[in-house]
Amino acid sequence: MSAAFLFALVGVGLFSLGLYALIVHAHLLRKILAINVMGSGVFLVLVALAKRTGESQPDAVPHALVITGIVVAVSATALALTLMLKLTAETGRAELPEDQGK
Amino acid sequence: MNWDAWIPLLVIASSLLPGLIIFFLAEDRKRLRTTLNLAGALVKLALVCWMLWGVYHEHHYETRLTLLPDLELVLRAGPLSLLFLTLSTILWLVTTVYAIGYLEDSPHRSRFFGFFSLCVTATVGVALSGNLITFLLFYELLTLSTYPLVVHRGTEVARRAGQSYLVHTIFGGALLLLGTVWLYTLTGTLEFTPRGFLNDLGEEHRPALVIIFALLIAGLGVKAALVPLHGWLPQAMVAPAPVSALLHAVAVVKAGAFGIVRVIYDVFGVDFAAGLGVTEPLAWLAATTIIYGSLRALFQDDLKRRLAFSTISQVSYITLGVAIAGPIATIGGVVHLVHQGLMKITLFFCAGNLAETLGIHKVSEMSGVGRRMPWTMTAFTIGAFGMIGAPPVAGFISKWYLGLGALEAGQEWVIFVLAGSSLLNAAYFLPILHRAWFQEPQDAWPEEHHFGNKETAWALLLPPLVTALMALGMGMLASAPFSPLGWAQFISQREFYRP
Amino acid sequence: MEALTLLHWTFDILLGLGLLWLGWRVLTSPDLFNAIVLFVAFGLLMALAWVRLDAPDIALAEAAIGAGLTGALLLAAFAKLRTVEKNHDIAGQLEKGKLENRSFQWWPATFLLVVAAGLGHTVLSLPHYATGLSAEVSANLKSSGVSNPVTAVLLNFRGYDTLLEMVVLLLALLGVWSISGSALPREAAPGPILDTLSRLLTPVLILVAAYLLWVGAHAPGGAFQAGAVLGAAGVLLLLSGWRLSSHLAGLPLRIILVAGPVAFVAMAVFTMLTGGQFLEYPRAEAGTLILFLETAATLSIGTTLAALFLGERPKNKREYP
Amino acid sequence: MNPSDYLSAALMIAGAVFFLAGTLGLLRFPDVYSRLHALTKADNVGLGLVVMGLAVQAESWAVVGKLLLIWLLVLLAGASVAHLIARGALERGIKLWRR
Amino acid sequence: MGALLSEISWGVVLILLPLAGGIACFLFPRAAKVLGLVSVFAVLLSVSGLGWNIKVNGIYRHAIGGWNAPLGIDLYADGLSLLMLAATALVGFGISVYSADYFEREDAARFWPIWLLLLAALNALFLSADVFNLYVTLELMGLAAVALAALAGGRDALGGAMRYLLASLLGSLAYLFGVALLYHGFGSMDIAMLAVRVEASPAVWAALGLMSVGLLLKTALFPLHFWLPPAHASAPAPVSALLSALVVKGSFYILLRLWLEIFGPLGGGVDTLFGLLGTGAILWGSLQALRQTRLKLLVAYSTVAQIGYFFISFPLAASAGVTAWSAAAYLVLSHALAKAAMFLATGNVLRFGGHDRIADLDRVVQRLPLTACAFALAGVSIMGLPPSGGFVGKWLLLQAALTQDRWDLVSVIILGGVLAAGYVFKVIGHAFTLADISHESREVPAKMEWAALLLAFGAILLGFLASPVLSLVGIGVPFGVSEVSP
Amino acid sequence: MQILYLALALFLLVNLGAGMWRVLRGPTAADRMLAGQLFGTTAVAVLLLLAQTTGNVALRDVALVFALLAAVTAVAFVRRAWTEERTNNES
Repeated sequence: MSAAFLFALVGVGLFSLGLYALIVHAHLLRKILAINVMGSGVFLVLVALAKRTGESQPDAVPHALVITGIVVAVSATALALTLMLKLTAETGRAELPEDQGK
Repeated sequence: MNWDAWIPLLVIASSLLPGLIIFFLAEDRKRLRTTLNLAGALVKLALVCWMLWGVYHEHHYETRLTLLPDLELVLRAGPLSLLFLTLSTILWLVTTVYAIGYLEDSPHRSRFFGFFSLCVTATVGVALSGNLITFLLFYELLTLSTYPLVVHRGTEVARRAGQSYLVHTIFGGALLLLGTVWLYTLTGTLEFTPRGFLNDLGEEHRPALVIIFALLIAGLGVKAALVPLHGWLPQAMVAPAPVSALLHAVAVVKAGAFGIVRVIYDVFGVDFAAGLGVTEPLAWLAATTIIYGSLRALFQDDLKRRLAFSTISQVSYITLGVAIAGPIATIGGVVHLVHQGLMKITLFFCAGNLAETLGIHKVSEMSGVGRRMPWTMTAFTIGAFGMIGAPPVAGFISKWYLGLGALEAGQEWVIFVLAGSSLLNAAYFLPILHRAWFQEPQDAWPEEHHFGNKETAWALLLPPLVTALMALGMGMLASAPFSPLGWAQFISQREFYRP
Repeated sequence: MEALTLLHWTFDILLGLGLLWLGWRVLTSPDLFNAIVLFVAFGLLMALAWVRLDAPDIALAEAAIGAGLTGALLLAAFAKLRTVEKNHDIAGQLEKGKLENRSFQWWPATFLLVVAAGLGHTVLSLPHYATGLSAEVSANLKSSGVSNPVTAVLLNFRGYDTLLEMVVLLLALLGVWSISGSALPREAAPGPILDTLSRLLTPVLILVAAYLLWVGAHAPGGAFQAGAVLGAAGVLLLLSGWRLSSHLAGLPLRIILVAGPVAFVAMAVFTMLTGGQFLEYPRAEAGTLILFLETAATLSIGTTLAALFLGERPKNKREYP
Repeated sequence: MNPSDYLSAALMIAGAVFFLAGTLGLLRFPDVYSRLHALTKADNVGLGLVVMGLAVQAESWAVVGKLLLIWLLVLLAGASVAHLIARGALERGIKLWRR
Repeated sequence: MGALLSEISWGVVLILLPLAGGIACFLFPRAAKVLGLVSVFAVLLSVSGLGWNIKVNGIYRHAIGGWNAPLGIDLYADGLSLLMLAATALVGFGISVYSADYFEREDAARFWPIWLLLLAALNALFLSADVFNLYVTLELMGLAAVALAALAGGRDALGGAMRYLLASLLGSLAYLFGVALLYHGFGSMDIAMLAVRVEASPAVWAALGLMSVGLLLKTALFPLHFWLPPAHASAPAPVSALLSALVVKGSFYILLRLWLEIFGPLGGGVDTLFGLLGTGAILWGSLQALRQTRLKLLVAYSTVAQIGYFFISFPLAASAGVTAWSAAAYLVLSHALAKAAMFLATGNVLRFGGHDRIADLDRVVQRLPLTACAFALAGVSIMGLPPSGGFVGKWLLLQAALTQDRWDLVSVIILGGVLAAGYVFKVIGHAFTLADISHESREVPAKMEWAALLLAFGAILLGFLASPVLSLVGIGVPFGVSEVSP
Repeated sequence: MQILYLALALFLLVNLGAGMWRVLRGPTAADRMLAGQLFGTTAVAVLLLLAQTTGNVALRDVALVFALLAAVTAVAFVRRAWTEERTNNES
């Protein structure tokens, strides 16, 4: 057990938490937050395990991947938020049409 | 590739191309449409005659296109193919003439003739197929191209008839596909071969082969209207008369019957099939269908429905002939393919004439119609006598050979079926004839149209007369060279006598 | 030394638990606004976690994007959501951001416990030492043109990913512009304080962005981080009521938005015409070319992020005087 | 540990105490204005002390400059934001706490 | 000429060209239509270039930046990639021609850049040999698809797009988790290297699970298809065609590639599970399609059903690999053409009559014979009737199933065809019923009708091209050599 | 010295956790945001301390970015998200 595995496990936990919230919550903003938390979990796994080199310098490749991933995440979040707002403007509720009235 | 290889393709193209062009013609381009139709039919006839001559002089007409890596699309003109091919080519020409007259002013004629040509293309393809997958391809194409014809009238009844037709044929097609693929996985080939291509297959495959046979026959039996797969045929009567003629005499039911002949002769081989023990049940099924169809026909007042049930019964003669699995019965079955076509198309043309000219749809409305339309009813009478099996009309020849063949194969029960069926045929045709010729006409016909001083339009009258004459001629000149009987004997020889 | 290790462990465990707890609260707190604030705090802790994992480059990106811009995006969206809901006048339905906190659901929870356990087991089953590609990276670092390995991977070894990355941003913006249309709430006048703040902070942000861009070649930093900071400058300007003048909102703006991907495409064509592979920089000029690419990318990223924050296509006439 | 170490340690510990005070204020004070007051004072001073403590240890003047810049920025942002929040709160009618 | 063809690295061109085209459309919205059409046509030509190239030289591999895998990213194309690229270019071109008339000026400026970037994403996806790069392309594809799905606006389209986006993001994240495990377990992201290095371990199984779930979600395999019908049914017609014909194939391709190279050889019961889900998809999708009262939803559910066929190949591939995979490839290709044609035809119907209620279609489809014909021809392929691409695919699939006595799958394949006939003819029947000629609402440009018809015709033509197509797909032996001869 | 830096960082982390209570408690959005402000400052301090322990000077840049972006977030809150109506409630 080392910090690498500790944070990787935290990553797994965040991924699962986010997935739970994504399934359970109906509010779209909440779902978007959940996706972001999930993403952070995956990034954490990627980077934490890069620390297993046995030297002070961790593996740089996953770091680059995660930076790419963060940008993807913010792009997707922006698109999702816009979509959510527009949908709410149409329906009056920030929920998926099929979930409304449940 | 020499010229001979192109001819089967040309035969296909001679109806496919006019058909495709016709789709794009405006409704009112009647003359061009007619020209295209007739030209296509004549070109096809010429090509077929050319091939007849060639095959007789032992030319090989074969086209091969690669379809799948190990499977080819094969078009080949063998004796059996040519028999069916000639029939459908001649009848297409006749039916086209008839349809031109029949659909004089109805809407959607371009669509109708387009699909009509496609339908014939598919039938010709079925006839020329050199292996089972090619057969399957055209068989399904036939389904697709006849559906629009069945529902052509566009009424609610037509829609339901079309639905019923589809349910039956799609289901049948699926079974046929399954049987075909299965067979292919066992043998690695699907090439039609005299005496079949399964002889080398090991003993352990016999159960599978029995099931495959059942699948193929079931798939083909839908179109051949074997009981209990016949349900669509009487319903399909809502289609215009030329379509009924096409369905009953040329294309659909014939394709089914022809397929059964192919499967028994060129896929399984008669001996092999008999050895499997599958021909006898098939013979019984055919016999049942013959009796059942006749019985049902007895109680129909609607003329076309009566003819439809008659078709169910008559087509099964072909199946019966091949299922008896003897050389003489084979002749009877194969020749009936042609004979039944000619006779039945005559009857449908006549029924169409009655409906179109006088508005008569029911047997009970036919009193005295013989005096109003003598030529039509003469043709009808010839057809009806043929159906009953009375000499000298062609139907007699078929039944004669079937009976002889059954005796030769030691299946005496067939004689009773034939006799019973003939009696029933008489029972449902003779009252019609009696009513038409010997009863007083009614005060007014349901819906009369006048065509000058003729009894009806020439395009409507000519076709039934021609086909009736042909049926008569084939019966009387049965032993002439190039007669259907001659070909049937040739085919039977190929199957039963090793060179 | 013993005490130091203990402290390290305590710090890491507390940080990890804090992350999990915050993640949980973000997703369950009944108040939506609260959830957003907690999410910003969550980003903060994530940045600390990156630091603990020796990933300062990511920490920078997270500080700028994860905690900063995403927070601003979420807050702005939250505000618009309120306005929209108010317009729909569905009284009391989502009163003050309180949502019906759906009761704990057993089936998903059980399922996800199993998933988490399985994934946890998998993670623990991985070998305890693995060098990954670090050997290859350091072996080729010299010929990459930069000395920061993360920048080397991003702009050279896997520069193609970065090219596609720029396209992802562009696509998100295209999507947002294509979808949006919801009117912005009219901005109140910025007031003297905010005005001063933005006047002071904007140049600093731009300077910092330039600094991060420059330093990225040999130390943590680079185009993404610089772009994010630049984007933050844009956001601050937008928040202070500044709008792009109308004659710049058309083609000039679009050109800046695509400068990054265009630079990449140009580079790709250039490298291939000069006989190399796709994006194979000549070894000698690699550093310069990378800086050129990064500059274009920074401009694009910054502008795109700011445009994403604005959320709607800038109009060709001035809406706010 | 040399004398400068003691100095920086003392500064930083003092900073930490201010942070603690700020947090306590945030938790204990009764209304948004008093909390604001406590917080901005405490954490800015706290950060300042920590920065000073670190500056003592710094390896170069550049580092000292950067540290101070960071502190100044936090100060600026904190003050402005605190002002904005306070004004916003007043505008929205959040009442002052009276004993 | 030949030298020129093989000098140029067509794979790179295929990525850069639509990318540049998309950017150009974005910069010059007034010229978007022309720029878009030119770009898509150029892509079509480039695919031929690539095809010529790999036919002559075999597998295409391009080390980007001159760094070879594992440090760098490689582009890779074999017959399978070529098939997907060609399908994309062909269908994409057809849809582009259609879209040129479909979208008015304002919408065209929104549609073209996104569509070209989607095309770039798809090309990049089919050419990628790196699992993380595939993640990026997957995200690109997802975002572009969502943006397009939302184009129509309105409650249905936005709701569908939102659901699609969430499903898509979830799928990508699960996939990315799998990438993380593979990388940290085996130290590479290059598919070929992973293929050599992987051995059964928890990391591989977890990666398989995560990546499969993620990709199945994006491919919309039953029961993860919930997002597809609302998204595909509410988008503008060309977009529905793009989504159904191409986008779901992107994630399927990744799954197939990973399975062929990395996961398949490990065994395990996952292929059985895929087969079961495929069965469920065929039955459920077909039954739902039969129940629909709106044409677009019917077509969308038909996609759900047809996707099931792709997955029937997995359990069959164990002992009839080449046949089963060829079947899947052929089905993917012909479904792309046929489904695009169907959606475009539906778009014509909607534009002409202003509605797509199946019960009231009579007047509309009768006035649009070319469109009706396109729908019918596409239907032939979907039903799997000969001669059509769908028939070839089902024939191969049946062959693979019968050689191993998989009667369960045989009956599903057959039943699926019959059900497909049911829903296709539910629509076609209306072309022949009598209807009064009514006041039609909007003219349908001829190009829109012909685009649909030609795509459908392509699906039929595929029935005759199996031999050359399959020999092209076989370049580089993507499906292995474990052929079972009958 | 290392121990001191780390201990202080740890202390600030705990301090931050305590401040979390105010975010959860509210009652007004202003209170929550205020607590967020505290986090930013604390995080800057923690980062500076960690920079000193690990010797990784880049962390100061992280702290710098933090300081800047915290301000932007706070402005975003004041300008956009603070939509509370006039209220009469008091904690």
